[in-house]
Amino acid sequence: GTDDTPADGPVTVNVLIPDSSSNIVDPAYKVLNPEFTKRTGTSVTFVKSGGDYGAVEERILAARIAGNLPDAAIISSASIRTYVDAKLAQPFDSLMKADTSYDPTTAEPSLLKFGARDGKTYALPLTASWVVMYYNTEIFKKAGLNPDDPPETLTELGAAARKIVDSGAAKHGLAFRLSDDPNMWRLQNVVASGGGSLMNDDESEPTFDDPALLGLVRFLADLAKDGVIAHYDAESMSEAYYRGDVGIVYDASSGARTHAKSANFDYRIAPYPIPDGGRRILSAGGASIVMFTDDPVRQQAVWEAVRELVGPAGGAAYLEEQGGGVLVLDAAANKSKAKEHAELALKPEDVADFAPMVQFPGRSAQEIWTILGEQILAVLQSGKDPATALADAEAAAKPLLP
Amino acid sequence: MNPSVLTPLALPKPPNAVDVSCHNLVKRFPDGTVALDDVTIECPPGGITVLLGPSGCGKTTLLRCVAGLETQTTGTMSIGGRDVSAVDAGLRGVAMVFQNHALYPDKTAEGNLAFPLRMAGVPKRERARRVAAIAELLQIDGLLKRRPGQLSGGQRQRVGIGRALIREPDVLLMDEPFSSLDAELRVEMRAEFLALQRRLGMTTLYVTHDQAEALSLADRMVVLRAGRIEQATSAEEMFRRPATSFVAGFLGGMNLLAGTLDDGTLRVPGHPHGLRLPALPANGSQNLTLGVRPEDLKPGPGGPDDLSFEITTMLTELLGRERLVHGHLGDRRLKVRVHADVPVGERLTVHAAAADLHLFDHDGARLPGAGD
Amino acid sequence: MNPSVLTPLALPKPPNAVDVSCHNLVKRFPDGTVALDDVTIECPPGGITVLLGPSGCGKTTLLRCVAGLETQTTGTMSIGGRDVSAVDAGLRGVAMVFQNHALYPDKTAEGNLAFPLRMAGVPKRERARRVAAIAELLQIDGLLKRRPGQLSGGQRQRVGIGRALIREPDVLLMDEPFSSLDAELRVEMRAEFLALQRRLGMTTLYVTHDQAEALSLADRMVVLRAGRIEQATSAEEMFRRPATSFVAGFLGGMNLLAGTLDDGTLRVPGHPHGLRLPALPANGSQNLTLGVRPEDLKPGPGGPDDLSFEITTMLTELLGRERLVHGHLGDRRLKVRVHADVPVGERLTVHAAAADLHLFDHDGARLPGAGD
Amino acid sequence: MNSLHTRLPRPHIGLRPPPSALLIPAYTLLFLLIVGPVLVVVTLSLFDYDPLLGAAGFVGMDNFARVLPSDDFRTALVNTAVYMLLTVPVTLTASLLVALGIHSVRFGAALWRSVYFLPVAATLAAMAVAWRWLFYADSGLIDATIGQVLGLRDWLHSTTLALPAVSVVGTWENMGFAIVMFLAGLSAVPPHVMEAARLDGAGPWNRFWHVTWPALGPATVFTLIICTRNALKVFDQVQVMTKGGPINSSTTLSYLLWERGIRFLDIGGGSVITLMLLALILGVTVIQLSAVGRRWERAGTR
Amino acid sequence: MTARTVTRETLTHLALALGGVIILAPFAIMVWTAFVPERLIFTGAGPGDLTLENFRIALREWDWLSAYRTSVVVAVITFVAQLVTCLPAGYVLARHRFRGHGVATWVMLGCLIVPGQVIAIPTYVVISRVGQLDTILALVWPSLTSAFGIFLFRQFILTLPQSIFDAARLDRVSEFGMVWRVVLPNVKPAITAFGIFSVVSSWNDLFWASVVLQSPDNATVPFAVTRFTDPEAGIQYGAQMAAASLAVLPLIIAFLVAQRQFIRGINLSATD
Ligand SMILES: Nc1ncnc2c1ncn2[C@@H]1O[C@H](COP(=O)(O)OP(=O)(O)OP(=O)(O)O)[C@@H](O)[C@H]1O
Ligand SMILES: Nc1ncnc2c1ncn2[C@@H]1O[C@H](COP(=O)(O)OP(=O)(O)OP(=O)(O)O)[C@@H](O)[C@H]1O
Ligand SMILES: [Mg+2]
Ligand SMILES: [Mg+2]
Repeated sequence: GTDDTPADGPVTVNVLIPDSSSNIVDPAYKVLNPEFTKRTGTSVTFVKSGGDYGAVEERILAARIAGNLPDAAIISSASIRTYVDAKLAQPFDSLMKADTSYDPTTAEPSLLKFGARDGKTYALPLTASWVVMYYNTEIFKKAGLNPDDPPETLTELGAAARKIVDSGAAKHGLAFRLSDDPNMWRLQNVVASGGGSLMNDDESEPTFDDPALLGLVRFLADLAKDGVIAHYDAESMSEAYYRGDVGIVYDASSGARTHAKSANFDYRIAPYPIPDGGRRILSAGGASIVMFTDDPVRQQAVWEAVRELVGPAGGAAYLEEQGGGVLVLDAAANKSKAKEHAELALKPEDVADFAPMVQFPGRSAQEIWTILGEQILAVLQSGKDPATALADAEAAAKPLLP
Repeated sequence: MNPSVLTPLALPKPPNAVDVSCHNLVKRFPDGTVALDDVTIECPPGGITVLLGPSGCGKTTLLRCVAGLETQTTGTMSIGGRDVSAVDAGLRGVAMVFQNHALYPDKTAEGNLAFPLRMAGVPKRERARRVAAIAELLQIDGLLKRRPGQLSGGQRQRVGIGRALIREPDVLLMDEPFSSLDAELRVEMRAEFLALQRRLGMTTLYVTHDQAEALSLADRMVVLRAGRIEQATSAEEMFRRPATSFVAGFLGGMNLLAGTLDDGTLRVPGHPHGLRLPALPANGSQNLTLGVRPEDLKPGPGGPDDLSFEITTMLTELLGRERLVHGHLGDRRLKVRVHADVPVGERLTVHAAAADLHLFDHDGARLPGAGD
Repeated sequence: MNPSVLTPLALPKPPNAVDVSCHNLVKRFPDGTVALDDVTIECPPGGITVLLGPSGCGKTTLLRCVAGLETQTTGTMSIGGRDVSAVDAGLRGVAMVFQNHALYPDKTAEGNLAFPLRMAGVPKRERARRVAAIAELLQIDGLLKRRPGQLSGGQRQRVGIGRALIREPDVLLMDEPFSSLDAELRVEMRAEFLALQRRLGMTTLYVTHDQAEALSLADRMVVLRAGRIEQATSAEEMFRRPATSFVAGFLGGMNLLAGTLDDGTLRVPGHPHGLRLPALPANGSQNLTLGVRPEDLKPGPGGPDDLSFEITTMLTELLGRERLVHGHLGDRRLKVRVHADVPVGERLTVHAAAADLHLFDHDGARLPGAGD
Repeated sequence: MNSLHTRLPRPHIGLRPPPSALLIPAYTLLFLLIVGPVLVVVTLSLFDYDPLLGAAGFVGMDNFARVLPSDDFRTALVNTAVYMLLTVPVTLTASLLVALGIHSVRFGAALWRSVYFLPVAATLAAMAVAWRWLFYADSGLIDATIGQVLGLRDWLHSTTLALPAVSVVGTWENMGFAIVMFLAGLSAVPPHVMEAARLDGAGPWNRFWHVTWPALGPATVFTLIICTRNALKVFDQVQVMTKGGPINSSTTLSYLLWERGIRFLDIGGGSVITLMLLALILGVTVIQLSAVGRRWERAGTR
Repeated sequence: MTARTVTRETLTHLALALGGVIILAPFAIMVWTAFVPERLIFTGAGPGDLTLENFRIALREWDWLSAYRTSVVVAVITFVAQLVTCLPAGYVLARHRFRGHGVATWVMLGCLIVPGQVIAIPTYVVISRVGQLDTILALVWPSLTSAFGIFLFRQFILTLPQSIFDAARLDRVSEFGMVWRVVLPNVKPAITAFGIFSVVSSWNDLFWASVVLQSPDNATVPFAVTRFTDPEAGIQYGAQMAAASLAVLPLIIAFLVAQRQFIRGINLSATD
């Protein structure tokens, strides 16, 4: 704790939360408890959004219009840029610096980068999850595949998926979430691992003509044509997988708990297959906290809460809640769970390479993602030419940039 | 057969006239009210059976049971010799004029009239013809395009009558069909109805509160009282020889003087002298009720064989040509129909012929005697 | 003042009796029907004005206009000397007995009766007392817990009457209030109502089709015909000297014989000989209508000053003690009231006193003459 | 009679507040709660408003020129119309039949009322999951039954069948509502007229057509207009079942307006769609009222 | 009962049962799933596998009592406020003609068609400006009156016989009394129907509640149902279905109680 106890009673700050995501909010409830308030003089009121990250964003929008933004909010790490661009998110740097008892070096450096823009830290990640491959070993065996030797490249993945379908082991070889995947998380990862990017270097414009992207779309289209791949949205993807109708899914590491509970078959987790010749890059997802208040007293109180969340106590709580399916900012905590991370196909060198997702600039980011998703789906579902589709997406996206 | 209607209208019954009868009908409503209590009626086929009785005695309920709109609690019903106790209302071949008209609120008068014909699959032109005919008969031909809400009470009632008649049903139930019509129209309608009924020979059950109507229409007359049948006979017979004091009082508003018989004199409470009866009942009953109609009491002392007594006049009512004088005899009130005006609060001597006197015993049952 | 009611009941009007009057009332319905056409009526304060007229002539419409339920197209209305043409129905101090009862279907008989008192803020106990009293008066005390749907037609009507009376309103509008009651009860109710009305002195507008009721209640009698006033005067006067042939025919069902006058003889179409009139109208009108009431026609040739003629009988109807004989004279139908039965299809000579004859001109207006 | 002697206080002959005063509470609230906010939205359609930056600029009809010709808008318009045509007639007919059935049975009406009420009560979020399972490709109940007959499969992931799938859910949801309405309407059918019709020889069909149907008029108009409105502004069902997909194939106007106005932070564009949606519903309502509404309503008005 | 009616009754029940199966299918899935262990949800479970575990989770993770309390309070306030405002308005629109009648009717129809999402933000701005966020008032505010209710009552009041209004006017019932003493008792089935929709929609409304609610103590029942969905980790189906079952339970009970009002108690035949 800090030395300076506030003079006149506890300061109460509002933190907007995606309250349907118990994985994210429950540890926060647990850590920011009465004892914390007693110790720091900061009390936190959680403002329920009634849903997930999307609901949080709607609430921020309404509150922004009404002029009563919460003091802080837990948002998807992918959306940080939107609030930074809109100059709503306040930097933590001075608070961090002023807090002598806080040692930034205890933080995972790669994670600390998530909220960094223009040399300032606008957000701190609470959790970071990564994409892994879940596969149904029973289906693998039925298809004559070796569960101990899962596919590592797209070529291998394609072959395995085809084999699953051809052998009749399952209806589909692979499910790949596209349509409602915020910021095209899975797609971004594979493209990045293929050495590509969805944005240019100064992160000002989309680059949908990226060869890695085109390659991936072609790859998916090939599989889709033969029915090897299906289920492009979250619920259908996991439900089909749990039913045993799909052999392989790309899914979040933080879902490991749910998989363990819901899958009534033997499955394994492996690093996700990447384009041939590429290098696996982990563009992380997860939750971050941003601060909106510019009142110094409240900022200080927010910082108290944030520090608790991203510090050892919070870190431990998150890792506990998610069964090791995430990384937290506190490096020491991550170390203590290293074994579980390994089981989730995360190697130590991956941690160093953790990168934030890209986000398009300005307020139309979501629209651009949607355009891209729809164009790719058009390729997969209606056989549109991949290059044309991506060109169309880029053309449609351009006018939406600030 | 109605003995009073001896005109060309009284055609022989068409061969297809059906009989309607109820046996031991009991109707108990869910709240426990017994509206019909063991009613047995035989309606002459092709004739008109008039139901009379005080308000709430069960007339409507009886019609509704016959129609099948109400299910009797016990008892059976037959129409045309067939037991219809469990037959659906629509299949009994019965038409009804409802006390509250029950018109289709969204249909014009024309639509209401044509409805039963449409249901019977009568072709359009034929329908139009018959609607026009019945509307003319009922004098509503100018109103055919109006909806019930735009009609007066009497006009609605006539539409309701027309709707029932237009089908020329086997059995016709009429619940106070002319109650909202003015006297003139009522007489006209009654005559038209009678002509139609005689021509088509539908067996009719007819509820009315109008004595003239009852007497002029009834082939058979039934008086109900609190759900039970009080008397059932021809109109003439019932009027001439009411079986009970209740019927006597109800039909034609007979004056009823209850008293005790003492040596040929009827002692009436509150009256110093008794009434010397010109004829005595056969059996020696002590508690008697003497009945005499207002129109059978005439002013003046009368002859030696007449009953004669004095009343004190209280109030006179104009009835048209005549006046109804209310008076009292001891504690009893009675009414006299006279032609001239009489002063109020004075004494008036009246007399009645022995043949016009009716005697009833303690329980109200007719005693054979004078009037017979 | 009703000249025929000269009893202790005819108390002096209470001082608070209000007058009701309508001036040049016109009511045109949206579909163009003119239900009232320039009606002007003055109702005697505290008295009973009886409205008569054929079905559809506008009686109900007039009452509804007075009540404020219908807005007149033009014309004004005043109650108690104040112009109420634009006053809300609830504020006119008017109560009404509706032709169709209009009970609250969800409330019991008791609830219906008590409702106006509740609205007036009468305390509960007082309410109960008055409901009990009026229910007893109307003989529905045993039925207070029933809903309208569980009551007979006559019972509903009585609840409707009670609901209007219980408020003891300044102005009472009654639309055929006793039409569903049997004759006996109707007479009783009429007497009770008259007593109450005389005591409370509410100005009453009363629609009825019952001639006896009209004559016995009317302080003033108004005959409407197709939305216009045909005659408005006292009951006795109207009966004795109907102003038009329409009133004559309507009230008491006078026989009307239209013909042309030819040298003191009325020639009736289809009749070979004419009728020799005992008295001639003052002016020399050529097209005449002769009126004579069925009860004023007596069998037999009569005296030299009497009008006498022969009819052919067609049909007889039992009216109770008397019979109504329908016959024809040339092309005209007429009715005769007789005491004995007469054979049908035969000739019957009848006569009438000169004083009982009424003459009307071509347009139906009364001609001074014989009957006057 | 003697007990009737106390007279009531005389009413004052005078004026009362007009009956329309009773509208004041409701209409004050309507203006505050709905009309006012709608006017704000209408105004916003003329602005380019960036809610995050808080910057607004008047752009006149630019938003209209941008949104109205767009493919998204056209698709959503067509989808909305198709959705309405798919749901409203089925909902009304089926609900009326069910309500008549429930109304006609002597025993068990309470049971059936409850059964058909359940969908109304259940939370859509949970029901959406269940429906997704029913629509699950090949092994879901719908593919296994109707799908086998019609040869249709995997409705939710088909660009042609996703909208029909959503309309199945919409129909199912609205049926409970319509049934409840019709059941309430059936209690207004005058029983004595029904009896007259029975005696007039009208069979069940004619009794329905000539007595029940006219008496149901106002309830039918209500149900028709509400069901149409629900169909034209359908949002929840789309969001939980398909999120407008696949590829906009089930995006309705209401979904598009949410997506544009909220998710894409395009307040001006969203307002334009809002306006169009309101105009559309109002137009359809006017057409319905003038085509059948007045007539049906009058039939049941007493 | 004749053989004919027995047959007809049986056929009707059969038809209703057939429709009922379709109607109930999703509902049955919900209830069934609530009792199935998470692991078996997708691969099938028999009666022997059923468990209360999902309910245990749902009950543990959520303060149901407080949520029920808030939801009941909101539902009751909403219903009463809507009834109090809509019934008079519906009555006036149905039975009176006055200047502006047409306008009033069209305003009502116009308000009827506005989706809640459209006006959420302006309304939110107002509520937050007056500092009423996170209060019961904020929760009920947009539903204090309802164009739907006005329209519904108008339609049902149209079917009442005019004569009872005439009678009541002469009985000196004020317009206000007309609504509560004459209309109310005669439109009970309509009020029941309206009550069902009013209560159900406020009970199940998550959208507006999620806009204005802040503190967990005020959360309403639907929050409990969405609680088991995570954008990344997925849905806990069993717990969600158990929560959904718990959410709907009070509504079913309330409906069974309200059912009575549907039984025809009013015989309008006493008047034309
Ligand atoms: N709403 C209406 N629209 C059009 N015409 C109407 C309307 N109401 C009544 N009428 C017509 O106005 C005339 C007068 O009707 P009213 O009800 O006053 O007659 P009434 O004298 O009471 O007749 P009844 O003795 O049959 O009750 C009738 O011809 C009737 O058809
Ligand atoms: N649904 C019902 N429930 C209970 N009692 C009823 C019901 N319907 C009628 N009654 C009662 O049954 C008795 C007979 O009613 P009914 O209608 O047959 O009388 P009515 O002879 O037609 O009388 P009116 O001449 O007044 O029309 C009455 O006392 C009435 O109150
Ligand atoms: Mg009756
Ligand atoms: Mg009338």
